[in-house]
Amino acid sequence: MSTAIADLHETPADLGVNYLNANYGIRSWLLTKDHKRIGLLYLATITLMFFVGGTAAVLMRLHLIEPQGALFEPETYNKLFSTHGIIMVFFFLVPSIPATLGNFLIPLMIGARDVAFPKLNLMSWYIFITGCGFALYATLSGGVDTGWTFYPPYSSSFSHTHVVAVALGVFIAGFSSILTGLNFIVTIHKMRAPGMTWFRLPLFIWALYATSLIFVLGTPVIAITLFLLGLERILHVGIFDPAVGGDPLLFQHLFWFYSHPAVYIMILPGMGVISELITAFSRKKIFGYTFVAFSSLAIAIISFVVWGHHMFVTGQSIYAGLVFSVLSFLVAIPSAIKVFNWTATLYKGSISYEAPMLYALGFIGLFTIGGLTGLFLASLATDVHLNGTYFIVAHFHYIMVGGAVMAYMGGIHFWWPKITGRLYPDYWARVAAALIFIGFNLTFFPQFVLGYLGMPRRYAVYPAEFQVLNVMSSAGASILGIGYVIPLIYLTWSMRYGRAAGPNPWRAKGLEWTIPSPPPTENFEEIPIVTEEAYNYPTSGVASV
Amino acid sequence: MSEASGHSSGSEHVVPVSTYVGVFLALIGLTALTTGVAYIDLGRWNTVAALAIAVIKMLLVVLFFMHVKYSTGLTRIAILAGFFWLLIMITLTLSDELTRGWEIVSHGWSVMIPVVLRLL
Amino acid sequence: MTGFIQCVLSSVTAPAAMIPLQPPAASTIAGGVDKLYYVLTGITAFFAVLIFSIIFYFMVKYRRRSDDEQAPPTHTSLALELTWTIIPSMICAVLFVWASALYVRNARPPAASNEIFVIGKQWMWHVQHPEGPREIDELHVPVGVPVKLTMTSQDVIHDFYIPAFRVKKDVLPGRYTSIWFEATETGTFHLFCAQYCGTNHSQMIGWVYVMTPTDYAEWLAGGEQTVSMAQQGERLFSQFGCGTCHVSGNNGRGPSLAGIYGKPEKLASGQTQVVDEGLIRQAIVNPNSVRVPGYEAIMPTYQGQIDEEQVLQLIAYVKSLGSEERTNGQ
Amino acid sequence: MSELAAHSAHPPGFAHQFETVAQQREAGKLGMWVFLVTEILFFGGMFTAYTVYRSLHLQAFITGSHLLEVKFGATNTAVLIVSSLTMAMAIRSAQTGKRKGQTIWWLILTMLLGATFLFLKFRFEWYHDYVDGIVPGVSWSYHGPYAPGAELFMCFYFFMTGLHALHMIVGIGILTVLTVMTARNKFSPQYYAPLEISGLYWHFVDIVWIFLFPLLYLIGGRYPGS
Repeated sequence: MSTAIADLHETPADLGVNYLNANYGIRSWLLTKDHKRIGLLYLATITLMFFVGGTAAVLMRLHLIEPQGALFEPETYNKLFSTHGIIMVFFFLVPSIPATLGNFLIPLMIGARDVAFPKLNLMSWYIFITGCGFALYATLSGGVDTGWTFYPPYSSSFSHTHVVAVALGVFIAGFSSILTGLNFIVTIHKMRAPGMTWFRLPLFIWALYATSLIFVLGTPVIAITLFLLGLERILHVGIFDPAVGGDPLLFQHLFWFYSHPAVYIMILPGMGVISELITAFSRKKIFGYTFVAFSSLAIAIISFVVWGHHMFVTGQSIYAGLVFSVLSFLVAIPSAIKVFNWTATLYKGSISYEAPMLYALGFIGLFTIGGLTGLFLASLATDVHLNGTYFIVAHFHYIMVGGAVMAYMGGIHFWWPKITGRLYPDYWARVAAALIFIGFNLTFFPQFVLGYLGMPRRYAVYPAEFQVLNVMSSAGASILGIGYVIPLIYLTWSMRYGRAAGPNPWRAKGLEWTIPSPPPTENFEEIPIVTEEAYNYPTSGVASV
Repeated sequence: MSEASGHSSGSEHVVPVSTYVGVFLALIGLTALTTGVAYIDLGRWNTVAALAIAVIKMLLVVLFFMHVKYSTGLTRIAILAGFFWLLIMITLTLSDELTRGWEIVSHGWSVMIPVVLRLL
Repeated sequence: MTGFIQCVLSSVTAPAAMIPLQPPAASTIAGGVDKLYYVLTGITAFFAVLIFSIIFYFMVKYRRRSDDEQAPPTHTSLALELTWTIIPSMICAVLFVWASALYVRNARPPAASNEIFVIGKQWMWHVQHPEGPREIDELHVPVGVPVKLTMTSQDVIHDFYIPAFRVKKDVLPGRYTSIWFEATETGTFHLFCAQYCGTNHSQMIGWVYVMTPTDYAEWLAGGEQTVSMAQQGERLFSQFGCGTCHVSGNNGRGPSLAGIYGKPEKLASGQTQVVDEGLIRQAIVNPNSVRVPGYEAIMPTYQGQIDEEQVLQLIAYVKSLGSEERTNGQ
Repeated sequence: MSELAAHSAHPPGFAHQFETVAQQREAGKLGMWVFLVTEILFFGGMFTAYTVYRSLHLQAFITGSHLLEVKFGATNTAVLIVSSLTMAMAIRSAQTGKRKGQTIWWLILTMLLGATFLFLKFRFEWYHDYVDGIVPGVSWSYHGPYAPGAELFMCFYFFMTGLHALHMIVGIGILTVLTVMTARNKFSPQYYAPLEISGLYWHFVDIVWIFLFPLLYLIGGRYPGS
């Protein structure tokens, strides 16, 4: 293994034959079975979806500058927040880190030539873009106004919008998740390089393994639930319709059986990324490896038994509420363990502040707030007041944007030199990271206050006394928007003009940093034999595993 | 042809035809049994019997036709996880659906006692 | 857009007092919820500040000074791991018990509550007082008296939310849910729909007027509608011909309804259920599902012929039968 | 690709990302098992809904169940069990390297049994239900006691058996491909993984029916007065 790389700090004029230039043409991409190229196909797709969903968000925030609504009719506003939620949750956040970085990195990190089922992997992408197609078609041809939660009987019997098309899109995209999760589970079980034992795996792999469990165990349920909803809407039969003895709350149970764990689909891979970033930029072995690893599994498992906390005020039985409340508190513990272990890793580290590290530190701060405000919602008595208000909106954006998206951005920046072989301008990257952090807090912190004041979510117009906080939030959103556009520009720029990165620009540990950037199509000239644990810093300046 | 288990390709255990036929006959017998039992009045035990027989039939298929009897622990864990998660879904959903009519029995902390007792 | 600029300016320049931080607290429930809320805020602030300061301290103290600098190896510590597992667990345990006890108390209406009925429909709140008055998007209640709202929806799921009282509950079609509160000060408070219910969800709002008991009594008497819900129900009872079968005594083709409210009833399905609003509603819209043994399944469903308001009036009538006819019968 | 030369004499079907044939085989089997776990939860969502409604409307579900004819359910159960046996025999004959004709015949027999199941289901059950007016949302003319609950039951009956039938159709498609592959000598005692993992799928579909039969046809018993 240590013989493979001659000189890491040479910056070659051309990047050699690699997975990007091994062959050319649109066919070579659309028919690729290379996990790295499939990762990039996902990257392109979800970036498009991110900006579609983001546009909806910006329009919503602009609209809410005035209490009576500045721009749209309520009907349009309702479609905007539904589109925003559906696109961001099902077509950006759920696939974000797993499908892009996961696809790209899992084989590299465990020392494999590809995932276990490359054809299936490509098929997953085609399934995903089919789902995207349905969602975009529905959005462009009039939109949907049910919210991303599709609660019947509104969605099944009352809405006049494209519910079926969108539900079908989500249903289809769900199979992409299932197959991706399946692929990852088998890959991690069966494709590890010799010597790569479970406890030598990078924590990113543990996190993605836990995520894949949720993909596999949760996604089928949302699929069947939306299937039933679609049939109810098309055939006018009552599955969830109280008129024939159906129970609309049953839909909510089945929906949240997936959709609460789905929150962890979004955040767990982010936690994995953070473990990589913290260790790389403090050149320190992770503090409490086994605790961080097992807390990922614990989160994945516990996440399946807490869904009822979304239903404390829906007419769910009080007794079920009590059970779900105690279980919800339980899921806070492994998350807390992670935060404390990351913090402890910094102790006596050699900490540097390149852009990915800024994202990682931002993640810890925002995730901490997001997690702690979750306690308000696990507590039954306060949840009654806060449920359905902007407090919820603020809380889950701290987790999903402050957490998952920050981690995604950090991960993209960290592995960008590996993916493209080139460096991006670090100055601009730091500026963007700072803008995103500031803009994010300005957008969402006032929403905690709004929620406590009692402003319900999904309101196209609102009482005038809430205006100041709403305007602050909208101002923050515009900063946030700019923060997200800047990376799009300089990352695109760097693909052509960036300096060559070399195999290991961060002097980080991990098998992916032992091979050239960009990696060759077959990843490893020879399958490595792993002899040491993950994050075995200090490095001697040259990566050797 | 001898058994293929010795091959380097890792071919697995070949189940004797007699086992397959035995399992098959058991399955047919159990189908007849479950149908027959439905015509006898056992009260609520009809449901229990029907489900118990279905579980036995499933086990026969899983263990012999699907070779789980000869497979690794990983396979078994995967199957158990599937059923365990199904159980989670059914149990916790019913914990709401079946307790909605319950009176709120008590004030204060002691409310937890009946919850634990009734749900365990 | 000028409004926007003004607002940005004012939000920057205005004193903090311009930004409200706390909703009015105007019910007996609000105080307890707020106390828990502040403790939670304190816990959040404590841990956030703790973690931020530690990180910030490490960031400065252990910043990389040269490109080749290396860090010493990491030593794990089981004691630390256990500490930060056990302390959060204990905090969570305390929070759970506190919040749950409070919640259960807040969920249980006192026995002597004034009852008011609420029907949600796209996109208005329809309120009916037992004494007769009805109102739309307004709710008049007396101060210092526990009030129980029994709520249902005519179409989709709504949610009845009074922030100042810290009470909220979904309003479901085909079912009754309820909340209760006891207002502690007179005044006017927001009433919101907090479950997305379609196009004009954000206009499904209104006001709660908390009045002194005398004002309230005056208001009740001053309405045009002077016929009580039970009387309206009685009218419906004869209009739909319910009395043909449901006669008092055991000779009718249907069971007698006198005095059944609040009593446990054994059903044909073998279950025993207390006769409450939900069960009576069920008996009207889906009679066979709650059939009483000894009577044939001959009652037709009234679903589609009767709206939620009328169901509530019939329920009020059946409830009113409780004492009267029972004493007559005996 | 150069290092692949080191692995000489790979059997057909060996994929480049694997190091050994055994690894590929195990990966394939694990993949299928994980897929079946997702199927458990896919059907599981419906079983959960069914369980909830059955416990809330037992009498109505019994009424609905009695609209179905046990003889078709029982016959179809038997048909599927036979098809599971023939599927197992098909794999066994590939595993032991019998003449390929034998494998093909077992496969064709399995497909025919699957088709028999579908024929019975559609022709003698669904079609008659349609004629009798007990298909919710399409033709519904049942107005006996517990009609709304019975309609709910029939919804579940059609969704569950429909989804199951869809899986059967997919299974028959897979078997067709396998038959062609067998005919083209793709399999040997060293390499028959596609047969094996498809067999797992076929048996799984059988298991789903093993539960659907009592849950849909036998609820609350069939004895007089039930």
